[in-house]
Amino acid sequence: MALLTIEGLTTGYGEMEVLRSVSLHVEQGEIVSIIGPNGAGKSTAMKAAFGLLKPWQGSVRFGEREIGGLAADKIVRLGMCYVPQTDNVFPSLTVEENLEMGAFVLDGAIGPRKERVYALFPRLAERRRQRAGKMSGGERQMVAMGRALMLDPKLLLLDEPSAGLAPLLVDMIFERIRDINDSGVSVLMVEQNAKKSLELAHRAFVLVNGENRMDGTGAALLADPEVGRLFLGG
Amino acid sequence: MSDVVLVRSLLLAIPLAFLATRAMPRRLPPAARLVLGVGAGWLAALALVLLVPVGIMAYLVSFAIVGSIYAVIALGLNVQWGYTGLFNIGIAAFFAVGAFTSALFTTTPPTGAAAAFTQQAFGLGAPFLVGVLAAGVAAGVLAAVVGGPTLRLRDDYLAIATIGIAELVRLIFQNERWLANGPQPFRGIPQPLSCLVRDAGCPYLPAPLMELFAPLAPRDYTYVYLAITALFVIVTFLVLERAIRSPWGRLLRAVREEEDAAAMNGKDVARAKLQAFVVGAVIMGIGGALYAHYMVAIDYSHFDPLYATFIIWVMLMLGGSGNNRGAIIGAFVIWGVWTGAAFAVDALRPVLAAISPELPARGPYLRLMLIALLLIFILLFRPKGLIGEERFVSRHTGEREA
Amino acid sequence: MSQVVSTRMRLEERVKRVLGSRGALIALLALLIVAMWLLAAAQGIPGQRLLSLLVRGVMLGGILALGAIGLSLIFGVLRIPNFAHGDMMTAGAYLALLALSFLPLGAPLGPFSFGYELLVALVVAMPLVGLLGYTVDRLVFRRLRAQRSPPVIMAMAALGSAFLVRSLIYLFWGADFVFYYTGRARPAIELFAGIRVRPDQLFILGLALAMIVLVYLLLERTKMGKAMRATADNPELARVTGIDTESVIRWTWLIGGGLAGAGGIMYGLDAQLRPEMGWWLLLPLFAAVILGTIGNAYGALVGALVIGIVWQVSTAFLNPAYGPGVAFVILILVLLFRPQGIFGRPGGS
Amino acid sequence: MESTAARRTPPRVEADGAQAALLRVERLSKDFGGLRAVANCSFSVRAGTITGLIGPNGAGKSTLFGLISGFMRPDDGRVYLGGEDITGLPPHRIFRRGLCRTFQIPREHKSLTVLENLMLVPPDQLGERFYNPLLRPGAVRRQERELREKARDVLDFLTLGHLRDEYAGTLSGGQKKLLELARTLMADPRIVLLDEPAAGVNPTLMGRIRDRIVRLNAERNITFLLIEHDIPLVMGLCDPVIVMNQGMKLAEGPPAQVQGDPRVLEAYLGGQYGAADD
Repeated sequence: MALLTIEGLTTGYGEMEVLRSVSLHVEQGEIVSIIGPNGAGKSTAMKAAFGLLKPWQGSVRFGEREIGGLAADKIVRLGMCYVPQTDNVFPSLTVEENLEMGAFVLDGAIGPRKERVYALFPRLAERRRQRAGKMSGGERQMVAMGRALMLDPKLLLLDEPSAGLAPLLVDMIFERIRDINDSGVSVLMVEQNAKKSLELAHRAFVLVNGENRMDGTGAALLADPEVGRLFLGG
Repeated sequence: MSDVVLVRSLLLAIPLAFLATRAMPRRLPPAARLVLGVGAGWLAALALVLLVPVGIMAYLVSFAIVGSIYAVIALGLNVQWGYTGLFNIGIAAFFAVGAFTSALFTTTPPTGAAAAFTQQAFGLGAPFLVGVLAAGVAAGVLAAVVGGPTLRLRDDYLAIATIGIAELVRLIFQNERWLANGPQPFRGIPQPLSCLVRDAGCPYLPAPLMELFAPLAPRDYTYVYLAITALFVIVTFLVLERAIRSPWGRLLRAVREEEDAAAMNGKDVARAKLQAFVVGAVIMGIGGALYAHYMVAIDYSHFDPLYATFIIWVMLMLGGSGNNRGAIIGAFVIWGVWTGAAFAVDALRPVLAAISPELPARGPYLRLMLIALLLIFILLFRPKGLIGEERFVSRHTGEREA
Repeated sequence: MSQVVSTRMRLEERVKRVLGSRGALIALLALLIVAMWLLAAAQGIPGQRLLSLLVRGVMLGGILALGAIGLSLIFGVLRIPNFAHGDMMTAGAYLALLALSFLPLGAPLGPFSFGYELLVALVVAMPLVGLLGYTVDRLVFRRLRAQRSPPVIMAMAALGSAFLVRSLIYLFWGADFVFYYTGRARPAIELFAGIRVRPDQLFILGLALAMIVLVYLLLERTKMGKAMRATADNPELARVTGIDTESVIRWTWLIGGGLAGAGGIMYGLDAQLRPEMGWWLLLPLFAAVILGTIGNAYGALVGALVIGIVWQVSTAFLNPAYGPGVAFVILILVLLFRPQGIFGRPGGS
Repeated sequence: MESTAARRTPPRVEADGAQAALLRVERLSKDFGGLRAVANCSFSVRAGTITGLIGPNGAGKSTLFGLISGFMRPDDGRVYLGGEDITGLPPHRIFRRGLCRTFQIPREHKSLTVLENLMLVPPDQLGERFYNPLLRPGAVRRQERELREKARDVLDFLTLGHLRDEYAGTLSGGQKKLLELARTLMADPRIVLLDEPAAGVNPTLMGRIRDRIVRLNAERNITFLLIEHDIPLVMGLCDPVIVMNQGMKLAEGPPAQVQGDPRVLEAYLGGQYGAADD
């Protein structure tokens, strides 16, 4: 059974329709990428997947449960965590406090979970007492991802994890995503950086103008010249 | 019909005729509306004066005077909040400055023994209208001083700064004896046109006109003053209606709704806000002057945040912000609720006394509670007030097509 | 030509930047205090008296801080400019008075003017004020939040609540001022070097500091405190992270209200209780919050101390009634030069 | 590469092609709490062109618009309009020098009618002073009549005429985009900055917007600088096209050249995607 299933989803902001009958799904253990030119509705799809937008039509299911429009803290408890694209850390909290906030819904001790995140991102361990607002873009992205991992989610949603990062850092972040996946977490990500994300992803969906355009394995899409054409309209 | 009834009804006809004219059906030609409205208003005034007992009528007239003064101030607030979205909770400052300025301009400094009891910075003995003008100017200048540093910033900063200026103004009038008699009441503020009701008459009015008012006795002065305040309400209303339907009003509403877009369309947002803030404050100052000349004696305690700020907010919010008619209606309704509640509390005295012996004396505070609850209910359940904002394309386009 | 224009602008921009810097604001405030001190000295006011005023200013600052910290938290976490905060302080003072009426009168504790019963009243009244704030939130602000009302409407609702609370106080206790302990003598004692203060004032200062330390521990060490700071930073992110925003709201009111209640009681103990006292304190509170940057609890403490000191020292040469006016002057200076406050980032609010 | 070159040569007012450069941005930078949104960005827009500004999400395009039009202050760098330094001026003063912008998400005045939205725009209206409608009603009325005529022309030109008396808040997303464009035309601008004019607009309306931009450029000599995500639209409409990535200019040139530039493909797709294909 699929971990996350989006079927025939139509939604948008206010009166503006952004997604039209979009379908996609994530299986246990997969990295799935959503790519597409700017303005294709990728981030909107992500928000809808996390229940931030109510479906106008269609459904969003996590496991068997319908989650469209469910409160965020409930969804988090189900095992799905979300890393927004921008403003994704609490700037006046330290790195450690940011991580603790990720585990807010838990009652017990969270020390081991923190250590696991630090093991994944040693850089954060060095700076655990630093305020997140004073960190660089790449470090912030690590803080944000680490915070989402504190709950040990089944599925991690990443909205453009590489946006605005220097190439070296992009590579590093993508390696971490692979590590996260290796540890058993499924990943659904939206990416501008199509090449890299296709290399990483098991499967991918291409959205154009708020509609499904193509889908397939990462390797197949990577080899398809049509994808490049979609992006630059050549 | 006695002469005095006729003269009273003529004075009373001023506000009533205006109301009746506005109420006439739109399809009638303007001239007909005017004639019919004035006729109907005068007849209504006549009926009131003839049929309502004198004591009750005197009460109603003084009620209407205070209601009109509040209406003027609510109109000023409507410019600031209703059209421009400026949150001024220091209305009392402009109200008080207007009242004391007009008082200082129109009185003469006491001499002899009286000087020991009353101190004032100056007294020009100027005519009423000069006092009103000075009140408007003083309140406007104060608004410019407060608005200058704060209107560029977030909305709530203006609110905080206006609380501050209201407090400061109250403190100054409370503590500075030399300025306007400090904590003691400032007395002897002249009543405009009171000569009409006195035997000596007004030297500057032509004899035939004096003849007309001859039947009035001093206790009829409230009718005269009601005519004056009604004229101020009418003029303020007409001026604002005109201004608000002009490009100026369009600019204010644009700034209220989308500041950035207005700035991007070349509008100096801070200056537009300052204009609205100052114009509103000038009107509030004029309202203060009307209040001073009605009360004859004023002191700082008249301008506490409850009577001079809070109640006016409730008036505007009830009537409907962004609507001048709403501001006037709200002023009278809330003033009616406020005074009516006094009767209710009086009637409830035995009940209150049964609950606690001290409660009857504190009955007035029940009214405060009522008004506060009313504001919260309006905000929660009817944020647009009784009548919402009107839709208008600038009147100066001359375009009135279907 | 255009180069000339550009250098002139650069100078202008540079001047603006310097004037708007944190250092400039601190220097301005320091200058203000020094100027006041000199003014007082020029009028022949002895240094001892000024020192006493300074100590009292710190104490007043402590009281103000109790109100300002809560106001800043509510402003930052809930985005409500809480114009009812002053009246919540008043409510605290009167609720303590109510509690006192149920308690047997004990002997004064040591040099203080009050007995153990005031401490009990304090412990009773503080959570009640917090509850009052939370109740208003449930009945009024929650609905406005659901309607996505702008902060100005929140502010107006807060103003309505302020008058509602005050009307209740008037109804129960009347308009006259009262004391916790009518007729009890409150002599000042000499601390050292001729500085005279009342023991009560030292107690107030100590209590205020203790509570501020507690708030610090709460914000820094507890999960809820961290969640409050997180929500103040970014409410949207707090929500998607799974932070229970409803309990953050509840705790913000409980803490903010409790502190306000304590502040009101302390103010009542130092001076007297009046239904309008909270309204008079509102302006200094807001001035302290803006001076210390909205949403920053520690900034509110600094702001409150500055305003308390300036207020008290100004009484050396100014009619003491003008205290709130002094706060107004500081507020305007801050808004003119650095509206984001001491601890704010440029451009942010 | 460009940026290192710019760093080496000090900025000079009389740089290459300065006569024709209507808008020039020099080494502009803006940080948001540690994140560098615009980094040492330099380029110029020649008068009479329709210049496209493209780049991946987060490249800093909208921030750049904010810096140019005065909504944000740059941390460093200068902006020149027609040779004059406009850095740090407030938006309304930049507007008065002939630079208009639109917003990505339209910001119409909701409770003003469409006509009023337009009539609001022209600067220095007599009636904007409180006293003039009272003291000089005739002159105000005359001016209003002129403005109304002009607004009607603009609305008809942009096919919004039938919506004249509707509240702007009731328009559809695409109509609001047109309204944004319409408002800029009320000011006779020298240069218009369009932020994603085609986003959320249906194809019919999009064609119309595109056609109107071309006509305005040809007939009224209005220069356009537009951010757009719809690459085909940009490639068909704009020349030159400037590509931004990571807060700075990555490439500039005619659409065909930019489209074939491997660096551009790389910026958009990551890695050597395009090169591997050929």
